[in-house]
Amino acid sequence: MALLEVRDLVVRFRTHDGTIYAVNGITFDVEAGETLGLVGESGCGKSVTNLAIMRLLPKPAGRIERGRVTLDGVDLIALPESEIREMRGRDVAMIFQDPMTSLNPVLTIEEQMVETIVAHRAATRADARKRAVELLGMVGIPHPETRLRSYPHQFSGGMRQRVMIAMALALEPKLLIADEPTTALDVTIQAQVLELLKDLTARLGTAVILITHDLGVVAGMAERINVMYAGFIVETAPTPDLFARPSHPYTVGLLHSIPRVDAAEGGELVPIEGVPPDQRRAPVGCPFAPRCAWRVEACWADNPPLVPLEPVSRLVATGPGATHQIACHNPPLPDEARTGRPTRPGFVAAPPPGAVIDELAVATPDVEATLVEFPTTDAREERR
Amino acid sequence: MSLAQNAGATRPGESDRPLLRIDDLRMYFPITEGLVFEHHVGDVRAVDGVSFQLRRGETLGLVGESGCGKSTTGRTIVRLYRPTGGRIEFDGTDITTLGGDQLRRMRRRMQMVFQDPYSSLNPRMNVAGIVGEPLDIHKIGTPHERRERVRELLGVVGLNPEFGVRYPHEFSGGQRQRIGVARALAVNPELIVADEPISALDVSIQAQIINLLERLQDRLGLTYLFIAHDLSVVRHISDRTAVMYLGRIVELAASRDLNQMPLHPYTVALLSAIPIPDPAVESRRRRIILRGDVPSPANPPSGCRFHTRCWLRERLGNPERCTVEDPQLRELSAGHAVACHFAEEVDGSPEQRQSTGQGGTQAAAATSWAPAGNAPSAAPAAPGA
Amino acid sequence: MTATATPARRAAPARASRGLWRDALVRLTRNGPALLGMFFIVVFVLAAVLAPVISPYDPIAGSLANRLQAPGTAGHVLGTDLQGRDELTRILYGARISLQVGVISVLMGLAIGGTLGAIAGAFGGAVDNVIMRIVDVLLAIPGILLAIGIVAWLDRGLPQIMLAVGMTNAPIFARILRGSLLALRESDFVVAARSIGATPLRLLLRHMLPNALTSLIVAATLALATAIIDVAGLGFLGLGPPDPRTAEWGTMLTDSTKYLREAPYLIFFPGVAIVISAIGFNLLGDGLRESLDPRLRR
Amino acid sequence: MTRTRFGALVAATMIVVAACGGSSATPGPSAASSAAPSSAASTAASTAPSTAPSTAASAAAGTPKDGGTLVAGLPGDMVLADPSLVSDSNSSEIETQVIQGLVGLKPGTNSQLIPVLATALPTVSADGLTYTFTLRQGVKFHDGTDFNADAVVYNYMRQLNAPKSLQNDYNYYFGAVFGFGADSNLASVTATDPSTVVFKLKTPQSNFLLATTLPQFGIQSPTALKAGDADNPDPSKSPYAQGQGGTGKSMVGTGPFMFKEWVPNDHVTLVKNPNYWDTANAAHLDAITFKPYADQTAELNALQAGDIDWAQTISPTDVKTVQSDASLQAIDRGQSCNEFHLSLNNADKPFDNLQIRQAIGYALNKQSYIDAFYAGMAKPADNFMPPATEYYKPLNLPTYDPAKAKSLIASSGVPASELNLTFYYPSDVSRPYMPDPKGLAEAIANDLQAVGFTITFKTEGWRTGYLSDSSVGKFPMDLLGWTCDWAGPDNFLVTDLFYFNGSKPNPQFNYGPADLKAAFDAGIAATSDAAAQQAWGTAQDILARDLPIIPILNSTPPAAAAAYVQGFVGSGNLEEQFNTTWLNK
Amino acid sequence: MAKYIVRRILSAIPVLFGLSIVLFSFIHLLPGDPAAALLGQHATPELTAKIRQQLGLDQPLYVQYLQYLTQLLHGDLGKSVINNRPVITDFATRFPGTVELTLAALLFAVGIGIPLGRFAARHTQGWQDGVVTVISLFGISIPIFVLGLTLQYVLSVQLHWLPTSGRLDPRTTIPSVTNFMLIDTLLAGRPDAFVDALRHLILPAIALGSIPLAIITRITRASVLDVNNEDYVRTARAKGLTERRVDDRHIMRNAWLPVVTVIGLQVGGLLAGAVITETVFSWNGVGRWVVEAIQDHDYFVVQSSILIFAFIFLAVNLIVDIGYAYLNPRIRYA
Repeated sequence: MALLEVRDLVVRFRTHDGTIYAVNGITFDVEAGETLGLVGESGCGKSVTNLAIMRLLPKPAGRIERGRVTLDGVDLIALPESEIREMRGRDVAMIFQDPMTSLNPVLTIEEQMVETIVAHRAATRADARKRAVELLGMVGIPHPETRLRSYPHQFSGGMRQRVMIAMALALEPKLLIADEPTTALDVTIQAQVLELLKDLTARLGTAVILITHDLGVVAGMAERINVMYAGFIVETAPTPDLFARPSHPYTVGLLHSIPRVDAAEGGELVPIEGVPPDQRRAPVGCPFAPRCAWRVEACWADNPPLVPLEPVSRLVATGPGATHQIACHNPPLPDEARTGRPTRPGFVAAPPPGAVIDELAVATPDVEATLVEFPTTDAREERR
Repeated sequence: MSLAQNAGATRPGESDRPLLRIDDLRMYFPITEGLVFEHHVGDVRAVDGVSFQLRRGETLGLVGESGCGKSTTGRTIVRLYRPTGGRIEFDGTDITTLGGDQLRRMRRRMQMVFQDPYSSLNPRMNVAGIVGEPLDIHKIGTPHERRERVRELLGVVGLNPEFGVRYPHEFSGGQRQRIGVARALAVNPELIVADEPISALDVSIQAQIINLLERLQDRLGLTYLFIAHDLSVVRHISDRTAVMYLGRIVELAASRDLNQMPLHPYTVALLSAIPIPDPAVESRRRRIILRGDVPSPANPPSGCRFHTRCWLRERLGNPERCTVEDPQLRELSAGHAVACHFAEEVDGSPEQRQSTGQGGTQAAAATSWAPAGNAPSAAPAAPGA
Repeated sequence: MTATATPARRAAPARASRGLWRDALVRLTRNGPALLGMFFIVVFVLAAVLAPVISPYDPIAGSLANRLQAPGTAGHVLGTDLQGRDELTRILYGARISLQVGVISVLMGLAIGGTLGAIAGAFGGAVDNVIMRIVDVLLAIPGILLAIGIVAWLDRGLPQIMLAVGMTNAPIFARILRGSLLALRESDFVVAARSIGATPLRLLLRHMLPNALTSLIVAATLALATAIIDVAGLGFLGLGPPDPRTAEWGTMLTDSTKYLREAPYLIFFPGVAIVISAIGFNLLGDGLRESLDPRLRR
Repeated sequence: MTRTRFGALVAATMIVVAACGGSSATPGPSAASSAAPSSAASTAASTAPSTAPSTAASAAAGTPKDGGTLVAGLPGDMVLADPSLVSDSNSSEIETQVIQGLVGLKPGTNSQLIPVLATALPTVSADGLTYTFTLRQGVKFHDGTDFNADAVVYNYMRQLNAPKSLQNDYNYYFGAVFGFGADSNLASVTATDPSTVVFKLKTPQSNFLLATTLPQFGIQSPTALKAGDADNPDPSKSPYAQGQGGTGKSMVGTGPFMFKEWVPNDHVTLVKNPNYWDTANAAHLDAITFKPYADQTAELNALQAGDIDWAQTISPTDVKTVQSDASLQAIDRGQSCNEFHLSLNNADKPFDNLQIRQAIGYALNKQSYIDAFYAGMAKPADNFMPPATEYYKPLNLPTYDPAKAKSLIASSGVPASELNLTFYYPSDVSRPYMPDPKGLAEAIANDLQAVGFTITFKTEGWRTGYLSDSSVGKFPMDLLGWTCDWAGPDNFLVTDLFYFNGSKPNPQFNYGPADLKAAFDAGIAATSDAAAQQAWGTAQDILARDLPIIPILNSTPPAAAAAYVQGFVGSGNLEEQFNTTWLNK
Repeated sequence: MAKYIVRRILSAIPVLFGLSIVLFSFIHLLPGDPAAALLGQHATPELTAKIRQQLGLDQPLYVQYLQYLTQLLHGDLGKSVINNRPVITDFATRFPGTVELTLAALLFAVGIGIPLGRFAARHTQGWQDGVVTVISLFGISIPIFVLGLTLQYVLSVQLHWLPTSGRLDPRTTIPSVTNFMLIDTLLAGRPDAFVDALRHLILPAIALGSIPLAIITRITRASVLDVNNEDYVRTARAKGLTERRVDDRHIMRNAWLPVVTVIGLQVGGLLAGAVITETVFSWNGVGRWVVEAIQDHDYFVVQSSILIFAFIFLAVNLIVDIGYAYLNPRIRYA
């Protein structure tokens, strides 16, 4: 039994503008001590997934419609509020993207740290304080004794994120959910924080779900990666497998969208065309179909399930030997993955059925076609 | 003059003159204090002595972390601020202190693309109005011509020309950024200052915009000052890259050189901090973890501004020179300038090699996977090459 | 794996493009409370405009013989007042005064406060400082006292009342507009327009004002509610229109307090009229706030 | 007594005084008789309409109980604690409980004189110039000092020689009745022995005794006056006038009640004088607290809620409410001592035209106003003074007849353009004779419009211009009235309305034919009843002939009290004594 | 922090200065001769001349203004033309009444508004929120005098539950020490009178407090909802804190900030409302005094009370700002 098991989780938001289909039935496991990367762009449902695990979806709009989440065999969704509260912070902790807004600006670091400890342990405030000092030292904050009395705004961004980490690890939780922990930080600070995170979780044996949009970050941090798109997991594999053989068109597209700092000069990026889907529509067919260069007729109508890339005798859900799975009717061939485009002779992406979908109106830049008739500049201007 | 004619061309008699020449540019923002009457107690030295030149048709990347002054440099160049000191020369004209109509006329020739596609478009104007506004302001063409031009511009940036009647909030981030680009193109500018044009966009959209900017440059002979915090993106798009730290340029080189042979300890650290989407590379890389945070630009350290965090200085036993003497930008090899007293020590160091993941014994062969057009360089850069 | 079974993917609805204003209007028409508010307002505007059509009676001339007919008396749905005039007619004509005074006073406030705020927000610096100190001075004087002072100073009369109520709003408008403008001055799209070479006037008129207007529109709508209440308050303090025959709600109510025990309905009806119209504008104002700034919606 | 019409009145009465002849005046009719209070009640019965409330006199059944505090509502606050310095009715009402004069009015009447601190009414010399008073013995002021002839002399001399700064603004009544210093008609006041005081006048003055009943001529403790710096030229600096220090320090008289404290704008408290000289008429109440109420509605609310026990004036339209409340009683003051009129400035067009004035008289439906605004507690006026005034006679003034009004307008020859009348009303007040000026103005305007006039309304605040502007003739047409100081024809016809300043008539109306002035002079100088009757009769006829203004009505302003308030005796001048009042609870 | 306070205090000076100019102009720009206007009914040529001289109206305007300013700085607010008492004397007796009333109203508004706002925020989708919204809507839509008269008529006149007007039963006499009824009754050792004073306070406080109540309710609700969406609240919940602690410590500590500012701004509204409330309830305070003074053209009283009201408004907002700064460490440690 894995530490965390998520089964067919469906989360929706009811808003004035209608229902938002945030997470549409995802299943994954996290093993104790493992680091799982959750990769995707904004709105793909990666943060919502984790808020749902913590039962912290914004009320009353967000609702878990379906699914099961167990931590150490305890069904988190069925748990009464008081017990899930007990588990938060103690068994599962979270750190968030923006350390400025994630710390309460009107409370001192001490108050915020101590309350966390006191909430779960029958510790005195003095003990809790001692522990807080220790934790701040552990995350590399100089002069923890005095810094404890500071307010969040008196710290730099990197230091704040260190405080957040110290707070999250205060009770040595089994699972740490790190939601874009470095996105708001500069790259040199990001390096510091990632290093710290890696180091500490390894030391404490904490399992981590690392949410990020940056494939580079997970490449160095995670043992296994789930790629999410539009509320679905579209590809999952151990990290080396995923990068060795990216197999979902979306994963391929992502890898072709960012220049690598170690890349040779030249080379054009191959962007994913179009825009992310409107989540106010119930997903029909493959959610990536409108932007996919490999789509076939079936993609429009039928959402492919997550299946092993190659036939396997036994599906391994977690760990370094987990099965590489994708949800795709027509996965790119390895060569195509390398070029980022379908290269099969004569292949044309299947046109959308019926009316043209709005998003498709965005075309590739039509530079060539429009170079002819630009109005001349005003002659009067030129004479001046 | 059509845009086509302008493309890649130089004006007669202007052949070798740089389009933009920045000399010792300084932009200080005063800090005032006082109970009743505010008085000047210091300056935030956002830009503190920046010099570079930009050739016609070239792309110069300006890279650095937040607060390093890169955006201020860009904004000062298009004269959104009046510089505290130094000189900005555009196409041979000193525009440092230009004002009024003269400045307005000059602004036709340099345009800006902004970071946040949401806040940089007036939500109360439709797209045609936004894109056509520069034409309006500079009274270019008849109303009909302007309308036509707007339609074409929308096509150029890959938007449906019929979208002119729509409003910004009806578009996604990437589409909005295209609108921003179209606006910048409206008056046939020669220079475009792109201030973090992709950092607010989703990963999958970033490539669309990068490609758009590159194609436009090819076709229209544009000159870019490309400002970003992401060295990989800057390197990808720029011919040359300048690295800024605390209001100064610490290293300026051809992008290829900079990446493969960084000579400033800061550049090395910066490169090493960038995660590479390749677990194989990542696993062998050793990052240089800089200590602490960037000091305040209101009170920059003495001597070399980087000395408080410099790994090299530590290695060299904290030479006093770093804290005393302000290193000037010096050309170490052709077109590769660096502002470090001990830049020679960087060259060939393991840190330099490791920074881009090329350290260690194995070469590219060990790389598990890489996109074709985006592959790591075949061999580790030869030191000093 | 299809998470949800929905019959078929629907193509994006082809819809006409619309600006934020039209968007806001659409949102407004979906906002129940705002619609109720608009309904009240429409009723009162119609009452004001159509008063002579609706009622056959003279709002001014009465007959003591016919005084204090109870509500429901034949021909007088709301009864008659102390002078024997039809109360419904007076209420209808009162809507004229209230709306007229309310609207004009708010417009005056907008003209004065808007100009001050626009100048302060557009120029900033010393100009801003001086104007805002003036605004602070005006704001420091409690509203009704300012209005009372102005009426005491300029004598009683509808124009004076309008000015007085307008002046209490002016500093508020000035502050709101100035605040929005200052924020907008640094916003990216204004900087963008500046970098294109837009003149300060163009920046103000095309970029800053249209965006600053939303908060001002909301404030003005809410100010209409307070204006109606303030005008009635001045009437209550005996500073209403000088002609005692004027059908002004506040004055009608106040004059009737003497006859509270004989004819409580003479207080009730104008009171209800004031409250309902104030509720109307408050609801509309809240609705506008929500629809003009969708982020506020919950 | 009401007054705030200083300037004009001063002038008026000075003239009156100067015009006085050399004959003696009769000091009031059947003066010294100690008639039972029932006579007041019978007067009341004759004037009160059938719906009128019971009079307090008839309610005063049973044996009075002592004790309790009466909370009395007044229309305004006391101004100063020294009656000699005040001229407003609120201060007078309070101070008349504490400070007594040599003579006073019989309770429930407006003109019947009784001796108070004098043992009897004075003896008057044949030339009407010398009044000799014999004073009561053993009377002590509230500070324990003795009341005697010296105290009387001190009080009169202090006012006669009042500091210049006080003369007009403060010592108004003294100025109005006697004048100050060398200009005074009062030649001397002397104490011939501790119990005898002799007043010598320069010219006969028929209103001398009636005027002396006012609290402004009450006798206060010289010791306390001196100690409290009462003659400070700036009363705001006088502890005495400011009511500081409480009993014996301020407002120190000889009356049944003693001053206790004054919290400005909140209340004035009087307490029973345990050593009152007139033991038979000592106060039943332990204390009275006077509370100011800005308007009658608030006052009635307070009465209904039990916050106060007695309200000086309620709106007549509320009498019904009070009567229907078993815990309350309405009090009819019996007879009217006021008049309410439509002022016309005869110098302005079209009021210079008699037919227009008469047309206005015919246009007004007086009875409808009485029904609507007075709950019947008023009578249409047929004279310029109330019926209870001496020498009153019916004048057959125009009554409601709109047709006649229209024909008079037609025959007047006044062009239509001049029929637009500017009509002033006071915006912020209610007076005993006009409980709802605004409503009355509207009703009157309505009647005038009905016969062909058009009306433009203007308004001013009562104290902030209405009175002063009206008195100098700035208004072409306005509403005004008068509550008597004393119930003589001079107080209405002359002081109130048509006084002359030299030969110039009151600028308020710009009306004053020579024959009217002659009649007034004769009336004031009259030494016999018959002569007076003759003179005042002539004056009334002249006024009826010319109809310079339109008298509207004479009202009997109702008071109200809790049902347990007993023994209160109302009076038309609204200045009642509370010593007979007791609480039946 | 100290610097902040000093700066904030100093920033009020130009406003007071400006105010003095406005109020000075108010008297001197009165239509017609100010002396005559001041005298009103008393106006005689001699008196007018005397007053002109007394007021220094024969001097150049700037001299007059400087004189006025000097007097102000010496605490001389002039004299009432009605009773000739120094304005400051009457003010001293009346002001506590207004303070008592406004404080009671504020207490009512804050004491009910904040819990009500929190309650509504906790039930945003439920009917409870709707009810609170309707209450607050009525609160801001009913003029004080309509509400006041209604309360008075129903609760006092008809039901006799509470006294109609005044500050204390007139039958009770207690020595005036502070002029705060609630304090004076206690000082006099009269708990019964204290209760009576409290009863007198209820209706006026409700009438006056209704608008601030509505506004505070709304702002509290909005603020709680805002803060509820903040990341740090999510953090607090993620730490496993009890909902109560999240509410009290994390949400309210932050939600207070805008509420505090609004409370400060409401003081202006309360002072303005006191003018009407005191008139309705015959409350012996500065508000009623101003109305009477305006009707009496007692301009020095008007001038001075507006100045004092404005001064109080500024002072309260100063205190509120300092309180805000204290509550907000970002300013406290700036």
